[in-house]
Amino acid sequence: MATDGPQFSPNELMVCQAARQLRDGEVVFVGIGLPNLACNLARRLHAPKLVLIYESGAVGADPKRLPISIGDPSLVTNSLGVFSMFDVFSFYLQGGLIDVGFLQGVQIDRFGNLNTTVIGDYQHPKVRLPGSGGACEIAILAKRVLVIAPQSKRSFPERVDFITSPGFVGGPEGRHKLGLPGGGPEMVITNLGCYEFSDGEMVLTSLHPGCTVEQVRENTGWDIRISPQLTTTEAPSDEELRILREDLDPSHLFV
Amino acid sequence: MATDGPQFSPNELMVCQAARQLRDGEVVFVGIGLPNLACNLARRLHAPKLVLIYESGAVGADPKRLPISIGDPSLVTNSLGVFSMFDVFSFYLQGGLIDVGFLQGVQIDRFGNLNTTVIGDYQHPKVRLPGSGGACEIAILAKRVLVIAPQSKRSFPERVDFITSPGFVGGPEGRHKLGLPGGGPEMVITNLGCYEFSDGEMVLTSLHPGCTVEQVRENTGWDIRISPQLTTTEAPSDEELRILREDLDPSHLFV
Amino acid sequence: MTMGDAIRRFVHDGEVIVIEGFTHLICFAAAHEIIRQRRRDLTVCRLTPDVIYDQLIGAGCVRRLVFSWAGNPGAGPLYALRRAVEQGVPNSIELEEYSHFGMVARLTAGAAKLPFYPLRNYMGSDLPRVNPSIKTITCPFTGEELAAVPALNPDTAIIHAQRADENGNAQIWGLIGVQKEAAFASRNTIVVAEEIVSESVIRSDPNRTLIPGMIVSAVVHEPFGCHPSYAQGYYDRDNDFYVRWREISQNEELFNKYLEEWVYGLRDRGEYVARMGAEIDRLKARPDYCEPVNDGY
Amino acid sequence: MTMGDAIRRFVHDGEVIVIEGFTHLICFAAAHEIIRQRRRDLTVCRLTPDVIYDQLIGAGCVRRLVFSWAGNPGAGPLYALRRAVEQGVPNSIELEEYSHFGMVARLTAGAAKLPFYPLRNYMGSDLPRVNPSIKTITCPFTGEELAAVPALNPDTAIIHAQRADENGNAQIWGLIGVQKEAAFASRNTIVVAEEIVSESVIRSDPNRTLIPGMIVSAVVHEPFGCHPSYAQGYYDRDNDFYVRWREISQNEELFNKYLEEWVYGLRDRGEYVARMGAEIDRLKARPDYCEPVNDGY
Repeated sequence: MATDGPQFSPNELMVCQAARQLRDGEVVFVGIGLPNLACNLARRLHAPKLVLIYESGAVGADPKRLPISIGDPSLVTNSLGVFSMFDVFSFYLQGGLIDVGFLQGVQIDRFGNLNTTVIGDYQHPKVRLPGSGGACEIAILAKRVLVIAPQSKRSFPERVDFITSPGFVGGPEGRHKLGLPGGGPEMVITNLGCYEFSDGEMVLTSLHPGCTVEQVRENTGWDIRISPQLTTTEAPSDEELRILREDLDPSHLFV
Repeated sequence: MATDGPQFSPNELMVCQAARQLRDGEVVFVGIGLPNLACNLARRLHAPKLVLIYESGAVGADPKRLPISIGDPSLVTNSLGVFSMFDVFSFYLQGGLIDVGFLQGVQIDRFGNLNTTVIGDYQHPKVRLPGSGGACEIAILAKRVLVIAPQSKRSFPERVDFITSPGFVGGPEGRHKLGLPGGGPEMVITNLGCYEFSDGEMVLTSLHPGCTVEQVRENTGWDIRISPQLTTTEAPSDEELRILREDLDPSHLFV
Repeated sequence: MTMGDAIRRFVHDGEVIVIEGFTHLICFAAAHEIIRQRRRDLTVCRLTPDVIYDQLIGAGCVRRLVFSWAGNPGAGPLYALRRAVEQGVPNSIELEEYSHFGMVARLTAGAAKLPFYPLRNYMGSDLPRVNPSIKTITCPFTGEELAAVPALNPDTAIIHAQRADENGNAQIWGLIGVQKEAAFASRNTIVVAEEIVSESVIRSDPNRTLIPGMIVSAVVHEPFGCHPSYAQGYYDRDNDFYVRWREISQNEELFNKYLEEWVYGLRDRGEYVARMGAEIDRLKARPDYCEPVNDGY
Repeated sequence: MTMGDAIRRFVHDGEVIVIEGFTHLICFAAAHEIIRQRRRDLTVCRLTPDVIYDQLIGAGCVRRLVFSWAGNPGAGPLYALRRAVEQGVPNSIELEEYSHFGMVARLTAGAAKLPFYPLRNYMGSDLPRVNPSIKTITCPFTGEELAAVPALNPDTAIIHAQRADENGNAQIWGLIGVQKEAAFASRNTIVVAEEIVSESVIRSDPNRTLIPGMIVSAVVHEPFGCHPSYAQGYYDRDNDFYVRWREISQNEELFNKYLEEWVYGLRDRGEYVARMGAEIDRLKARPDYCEPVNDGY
């Protein structure tokens, strides 16, 4: 088997791994794309009572098609409730009701800080990125944050060019010192492996099947810490893959 | 005629006089009882486009019966909109959309300050009154305030026992010095006459038919100023009385 | 869950509770059960204490009242409240007093987990003089001084809805007052509903949902649970009762007799409704349905 | 009023405008008319500039952008915006940048005529470093330091609704975003509606009213006025167009060709819809009606 390569794509593995981090009954602030797939995969498997909230205002969405934007009409039809964005950010997010926030980043650094604002100098950027959206407040207020990001030396610098969404800021005490209410990043899932945080610093805790520590080092902009209990990420099960490919993303938009 | 007394009650005159102060198209923060009658009378006569807002959240109400409370269901059915009390106080009232606010008071003093909180000392009151409700913010934020109140020496003291809803506070510059956004009391209508404000002080500007300056002095707790242009309040017209008695308050709850 | 169980589990002596609903959807069924279970030393919060808190106060359940307008809407004073304040009967109570806007702001801050809420209010009023919790704050942009009130975060909110599903997703129409803010501000929320509907009814009109199940601790099915208050589309306000309450609450004997007959003497709201008998038909709502909207795509 | 007249009367060079709607009910018809009338030096505010502001920026109408997320939702970057920022083509623009919560808070403060709004946000983020309008404020009760953002009060808000009466009383369902706050915060509000209905339809469901006529300066009837955005219950989002926009906006020539064919070359939205032809049927909404509620008593 291993010789003719894994029977699944990196995205599929990332989605499955993200889904496994979600507990039944949790309230998740969902992003579009892989996070949305991860949440719906979890609902189909071990977390049927997972509540999905989109920053657009849809609560308890039950989309009958794969939404390509967080404001898709399929997130409204047959949802449990639609709220104003004032309610979503004030009462749900700042109110402390969000257990898990999903974030993606163009850059993420060793302390889990995310950049989605600019590459280069803010005033004269090499590349102007979209900006925060709801990411800054999700990073600050959600109880736990999960990050899904493709990994490369450029996307994993020692320090991001701009902190859009704070992780552990400057290190272990970073969040506490600044009084950030949420718990901060819990796990970063890339195409190479999974990373957790110790003393506010990213640590490689599992390698995806077929990936090596060398690959990880080559694609990280600092001397990455490796967990002494480094494991191999569990491959997607046949059932996970079937639900993903046949039910959730039949047109293979994301997987 | 005059010998066998006026053919209308003091309440009817007060309602008509209040209605005449309302201009077409204005937005009025309505109270229950006489103010509600005055607004609906004005809508039937010179101000068909008057918009009624109740602090309960009903906007553009078109009650099919005489509401006895500001939260009556008849204010909701067939209204133009129902808003949360957050919206009513934040966006409508503080937002500066209210042209006229109606207030009533158990006590009103020479500067138009109203008391609906306590008679006597706050900590050990002789009489505990209902308190502010929305009156304090209406007095502070509405562009114009109309007061309807029965008059007696006890209800018209030189200084109220407690300022629930500020008028001109301590005198001419009272509101300006404190930065109150609204215009303050414009007219006080009692069972004896109408009062307007000059240099922030109450001035008798019209006497109701059959009433005398002496009566006014006997029922005022300070040396009340009399306008040099003192007039007689216009009596209710037959049409005003007909609409009031036959259409608006057929069971004579208030008139 | 029965109202009895909900009150036993989520309303305890000495706690801070809010039963909201501005004239509309005031859950008397919950208040009667609190009286029946003889809760004591409660801090009760409401914009308008209304007849419902007059009953709680007269029954001796209350130690402190947080409010903005204490009257019997359209029918005079609340005499039980006045007896407590003026004569300490059955026990003296503390008053913490704001205006409506102040109470709305306190609950909004509580729901948003903000420690305070700013508003343009109270300048020239004596309220800040007698309530040290009304402070001022300076705008960092304009330098203006504004009023500030502290967040209010009750232990338990009791909210009556026209319809809710078994998970507590609740839909309310007609006057919505500060129910949403009160529910989000509280540690627990008890949703009481005229009708328990299937989730599909809720999902057929998501914009109508005011309170999400995720913040609801208990769901109680209590038809006619608001009387003498009302439920838009279900039954009218019993204005005659509010007027009668003037006499009842004015006389301590009549007040206690009322509690005996309508609260202590009954096991639950079901018996209350039975005792109402045909009276109820007088209040039943006439149909006046909205134009349905399309939520499809 | 026609869209042409509404824009002529309420959108002038150099003014501050907000066209809101989060993915849903984005009024492209208004933006196209602004481009057609060649407005200049506008300050345009929106949480998500989206394709609509990419078009305004590429057409040279914009001097300053106030926003929180500048992307093509689900389809990549906004290249016209990037050309303006990175190369000053067709003109350089100033950026004033917040997060979504910050923009929501700014509009809420604007609607409430508060000079600022407090929120628990921005600690640890670089946003306050590059945006001096994000300040801090200290709670007078707890001493906590919170973030504060200034009120946003645009000259004109343009809000698209599913239905409105001729006085501008507007009802919106599905995602409601920050439309209410944007309308109350602005000096003028233009309501654009898929359907102009009789006042009795509005009055049949008052809880559905999001924007009251009293704050509306102009009412425009513009069916299909949101395409490629959508109107819940009327037509679906044209996701294919959003994906195609990636190519169009990436290439200045294609961008200008698009404006020629779909904006300058057309007199109004009517001609746009005609040009869409059968395409429209693909997007028409299927019926999925809500359970009506009783508003009677």
